[in-house]
Amino acid sequence: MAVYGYEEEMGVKVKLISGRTVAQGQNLDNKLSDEYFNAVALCELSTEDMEKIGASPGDNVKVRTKYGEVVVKAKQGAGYPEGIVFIPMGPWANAVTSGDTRGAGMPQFKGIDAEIEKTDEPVLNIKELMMRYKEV
Amino acid sequence: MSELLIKNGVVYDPINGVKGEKKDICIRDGKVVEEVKNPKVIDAEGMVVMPGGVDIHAHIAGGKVNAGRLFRPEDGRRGLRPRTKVCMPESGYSVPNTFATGYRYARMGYTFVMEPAMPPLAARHTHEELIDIPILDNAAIPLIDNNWMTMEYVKSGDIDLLAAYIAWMIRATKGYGVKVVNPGGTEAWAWKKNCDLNDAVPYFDVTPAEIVRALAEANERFEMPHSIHVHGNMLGHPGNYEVTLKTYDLVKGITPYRDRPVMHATHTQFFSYGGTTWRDFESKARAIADYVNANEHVSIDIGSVIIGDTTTMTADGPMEYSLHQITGRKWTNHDVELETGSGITPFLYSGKVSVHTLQWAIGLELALLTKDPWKIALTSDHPNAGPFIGYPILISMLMSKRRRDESAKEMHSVIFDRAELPSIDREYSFYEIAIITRGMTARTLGLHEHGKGHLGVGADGDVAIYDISPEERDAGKIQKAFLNAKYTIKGGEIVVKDGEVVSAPPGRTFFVTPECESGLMDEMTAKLKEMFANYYSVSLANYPVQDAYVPNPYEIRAPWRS
Amino acid sequence: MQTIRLKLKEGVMSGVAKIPVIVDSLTPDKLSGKSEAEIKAVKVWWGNREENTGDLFEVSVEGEAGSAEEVKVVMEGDLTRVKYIGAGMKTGEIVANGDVDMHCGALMEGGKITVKGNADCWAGREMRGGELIIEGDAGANLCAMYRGETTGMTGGKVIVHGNAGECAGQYMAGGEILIKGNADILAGLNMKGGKITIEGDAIMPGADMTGGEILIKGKVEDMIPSFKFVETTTIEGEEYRKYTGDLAMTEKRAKGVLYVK
Amino acid sequence: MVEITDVVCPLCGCVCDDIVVEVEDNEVKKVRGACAVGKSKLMGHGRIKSPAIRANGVLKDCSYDEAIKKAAEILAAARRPLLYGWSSTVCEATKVGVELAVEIGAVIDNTASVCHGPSVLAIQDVGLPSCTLGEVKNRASLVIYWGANPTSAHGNHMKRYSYISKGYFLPGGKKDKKLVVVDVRETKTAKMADRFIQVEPGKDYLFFSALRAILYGHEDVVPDDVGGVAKKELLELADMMKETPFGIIFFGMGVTQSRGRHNNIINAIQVTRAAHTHTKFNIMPMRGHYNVTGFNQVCTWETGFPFAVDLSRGFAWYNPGETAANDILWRKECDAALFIASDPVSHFPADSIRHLARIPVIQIDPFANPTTEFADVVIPTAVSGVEAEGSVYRMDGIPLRLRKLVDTDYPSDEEVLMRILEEVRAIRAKEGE
Repeated sequence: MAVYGYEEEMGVKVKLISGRTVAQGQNLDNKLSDEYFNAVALCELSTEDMEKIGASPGDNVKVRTKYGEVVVKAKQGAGYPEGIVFIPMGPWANAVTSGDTRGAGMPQFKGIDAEIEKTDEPVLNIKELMMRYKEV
Repeated sequence: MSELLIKNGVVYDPINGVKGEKKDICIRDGKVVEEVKNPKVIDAEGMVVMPGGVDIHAHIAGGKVNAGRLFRPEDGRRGLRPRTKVCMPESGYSVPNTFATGYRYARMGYTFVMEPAMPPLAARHTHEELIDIPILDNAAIPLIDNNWMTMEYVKSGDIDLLAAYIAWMIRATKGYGVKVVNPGGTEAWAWKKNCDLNDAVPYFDVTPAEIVRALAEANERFEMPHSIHVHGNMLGHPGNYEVTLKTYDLVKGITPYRDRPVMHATHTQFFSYGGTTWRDFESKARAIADYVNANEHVSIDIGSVIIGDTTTMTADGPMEYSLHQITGRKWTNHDVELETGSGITPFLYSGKVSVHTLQWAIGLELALLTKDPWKIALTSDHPNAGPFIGYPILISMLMSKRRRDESAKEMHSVIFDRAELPSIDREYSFYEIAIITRGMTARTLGLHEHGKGHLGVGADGDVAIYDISPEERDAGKIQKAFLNAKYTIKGGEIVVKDGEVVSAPPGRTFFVTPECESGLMDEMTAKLKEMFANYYSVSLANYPVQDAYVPNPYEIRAPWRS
Repeated sequence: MQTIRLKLKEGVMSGVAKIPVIVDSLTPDKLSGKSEAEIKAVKVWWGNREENTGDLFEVSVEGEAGSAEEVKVVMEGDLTRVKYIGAGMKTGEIVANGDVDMHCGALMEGGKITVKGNADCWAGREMRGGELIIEGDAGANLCAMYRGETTGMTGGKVIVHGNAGECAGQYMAGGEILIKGNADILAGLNMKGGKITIEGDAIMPGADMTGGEILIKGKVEDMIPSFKFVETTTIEGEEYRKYTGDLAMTEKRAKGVLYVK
Repeated sequence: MVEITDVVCPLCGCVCDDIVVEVEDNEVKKVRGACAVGKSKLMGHGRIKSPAIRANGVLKDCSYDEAIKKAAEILAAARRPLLYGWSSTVCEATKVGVELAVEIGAVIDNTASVCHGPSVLAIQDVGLPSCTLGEVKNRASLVIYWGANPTSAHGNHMKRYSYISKGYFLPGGKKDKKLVVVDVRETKTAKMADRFIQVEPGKDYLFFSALRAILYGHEDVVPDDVGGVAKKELLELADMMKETPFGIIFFGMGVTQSRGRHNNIINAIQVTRAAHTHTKFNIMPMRGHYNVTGFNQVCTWETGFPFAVDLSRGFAWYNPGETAANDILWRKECDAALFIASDPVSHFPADSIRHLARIPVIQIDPFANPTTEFADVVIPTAVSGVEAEGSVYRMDGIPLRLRKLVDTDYPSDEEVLMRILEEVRAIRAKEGE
């Protein structure tokens, strides 16, 4: 898997946050289902950011951080200021966060520097995503 | 059939009037018996033998104790001890983990501890921790004084309905009696206010004095083993001894159901202060002791200071806040809806500080000036004035004037100006120590009728054997002996040998079931349902403590006194 | 002079899991006067089991020492999961050749530790005296307190040639820290005494300070908004803005001093 | 059909205990009074059918005896085992967990370490002026949600306990109250607020410091803009806080998981203390799982420390940052892991979970999830609060007892752990011979 080393310029710079949603919560015991995939493998962004990367709701978006990259579905987010994107907490958000807790026991799940761009690459399903971890 | 014979020991069993006699103790199947046939034998030649210790007041379990542990990892690291074949790991000094609590008390020869402040809404929590305290038999007293229901009945003057509420509450919490902590003041604290004895509680139109008197009356409606257990108003305030004496006077004339006081006033050291500010602060132990000497309706425990760092915790929220403001140290507060509150803050008692020095002197003065040891118990209000592991220090102080003098010299010179301690010559005997750590406490709690605190035939086979000569007066040796018992026997089983825990059976939980007329209970319950439906955040159905939380129960029934 | 070489055996860290080794028993004062065989028998924790030093380390001893002061312990091999190097040491010298794990020099009272690489979190935690030199980067909580305590480093001197992680010098009460690189967020948090010098940049330094002094030669990002500007002053020929704070701790307690360019 | 009232909800830290459930044919058919998420939990999902052991990369069904024996062998052999999860199970299971951790010299940690662990660290620095939720319901005329979005995560929180509920001193409910929301985005909760304050990501710390300075009377030093918030807004918020007779801050992972982490919470608590010099002010973490608090309680009274406890040396060593689950995994320290009632593979960063592909993993859970993909031993259990009873602690520390609503053949978490512990002891005894 490619690890972004700031050597190449990519899409639009944003801050990535993650958190709970109702649909995510409803499928906590149901994670291997399509419902969970649909609830969590997505990225909510503002109209402005959507325009900047030339995407429409339903398009695939690649989110890349220092720690990795992941492809998720773009979703129109209500209430987001420009420059903040949200992926519901779960495996897709975690694909681009770091486990280094820097002496606190808690990784930083919110406010991660990220870049986003529209992509034609597919959104990996949960098993495919898991396979990726097993390879490394 | 298991049998144990403790022979040749010098026995101090105050409840049975045994004052240091060479006497054998026989135990069969956990109980003291006349004789045994084929026992395991412990030779206690030249050693001091006492009933297992009974602590009348120590905060060992429940929400605020655990909040104290949780927010003090720095205290946790001060008591680390690895697991052994029979013991779980220990941690903590002033707020030890549950396992350490059981082991350390057992090492000191104690076999019963009263948790004196159980918030009813969180009673399950207290019981869950009690289950995890090995060895010790235990009980917990629910807080019933700042409750809205209590105040409404105090206001309407309906003592019988108040008694019904008490009965319901003690049963719902699997509790042991009625605890009072800063009556009215804790409710006022929900608005960041406090109450003196005769102030009206905000919105409730009753005074703390009325609450105390009404609860004492209601408590005596039943054959309750224990009196009301009172932490009054204005704890820790200079000049509070007058409030203290007025509080004692409130219950004078109420007839107790049996030969015991009507009020147990706890950790009296914190209530025996003279002066008007911390600057002219002085000891008023003499005034308190004089009152206790002259009256029969009040018993006290000393709440004596142990120099060093500790964790203070009480349902008296405003008191903890003022302490936190003095020290600037971390502070946790937890107000409990419709019932009570709590505050917790670490505190360092230093012999270099005048106020602390006087506090230290006051606790000891109370013990030394109260003539009849049957009226006074040894406590440190663990962990408020210091952790229980410091009891052996207190015992050595009470038994040795020389040790007190040596300590006084090391402390702030204020002790020679504003305390009486340096001029008191009295020294406690082993017999008197046995009274204030066993006999008095068991009797005041009514536990002597249930096998605790004595070694008469039929008593629980709870015995402490200290490796010390009855003639010994050396304070250092006394302290060492009481810290690590040669043997502690619990229900006939050796749990400590040579200061080490060798077995850790579970303890039992004692609780009282007050029996109330059904008519009164129904009338009270109608009101209670309303309270739950509108103001509590839990359902009435989920409130009472289920039997699962008292796996080793010992029930004491308290019939209604007609 | 005596040199004790302790080289971590390759097998110790070659498994799938890198299980930490705890070596606070291997300080100059504790090893002083011991023969090679005795050193090999000193116990160290490796995970949940105690092992002989000789089973985990190649041990060699050169020279003689009249006292612990003359003992130098040289640690080699993969030390990235070797914790508590020099913890609690009172005298003598330790040189660690490579990156070291957490708690290096924790509770150190005297002597000197040189880390020829990076040191992970809690280096110099609750340090009381002595000298700790980290030639690479330091992790988070450099010279800080233990959880719940209100005193971190009280004495001694620490030099970090690289960058320092979050909360360097938290609750520091005395001693000196020199960070030649950048400091991550909240350097000098709750500081109450001593001095921190940061030659590079810092983020939110000095929050909740009640005493002590922090000097930042580089840029400051996200200055804490509750500091009070006092005056402009010159230090070593450079102009600095002097602030006192942190007023978020109340005025009575806001006795910390922050120098910012 | 049987109607069961006063059911205790096993979903989030609200632990609502007024749910009504209808059971027919030993199945939950209807749920009333729960939020959407709680209802979904009570209604149930597809289950792991059988214990299984992985062989040649594939999970193969086996008996409970075999799975438990295998799990015990893995744990007894491990030099640095990790026992993690515990937030969606009952305290009785946690107690056995601690005993197991002591027996095998493990590190034991719960999901607090990726949720409100930072809040615990903060409490250890400054304490926590707080109260039970009923106090909020009866008294709080100012409710502040900070980095918390209860409409998504704690569906009934506002209705039962805070802004929307009626109380003794606030009989008018929300008419008598003010709601303030501070967040980096305008959430659904924010849309309901009387006042929404939008702060830049990672700038909460600055905001708190400024607010404290203002509450202590030093507004003069505060700059015009703090973390993207105008000073005027800060001053107005401070006034609202000073004027209410009883205020409360509820904070969520918006503050615990962003830059500053536990230090943000220290600062939030310090804000509460500063406000408390003017009036009664409280603060409470919005704990996520229904018993994440319970694990912390049990672990504290049993070991002295609330989570991330390393028992490898026989005594308890507590140091999140070193001994929390993410630390152990990211640093590749553990050589075996047991996960119970949690799904770290979904909720830990990728570079923490990669290590799991290389070590033996045991999973105890009613439901299959991504962690199952990494598990070498899978042991299904009863669903606590539906099929098994036990103690749980609400976000405000109030203990409640989960009910058993339907019968099951699945063993409880406690039972499975007890059997593993006994098996481990048997192995140890044999080794000792």
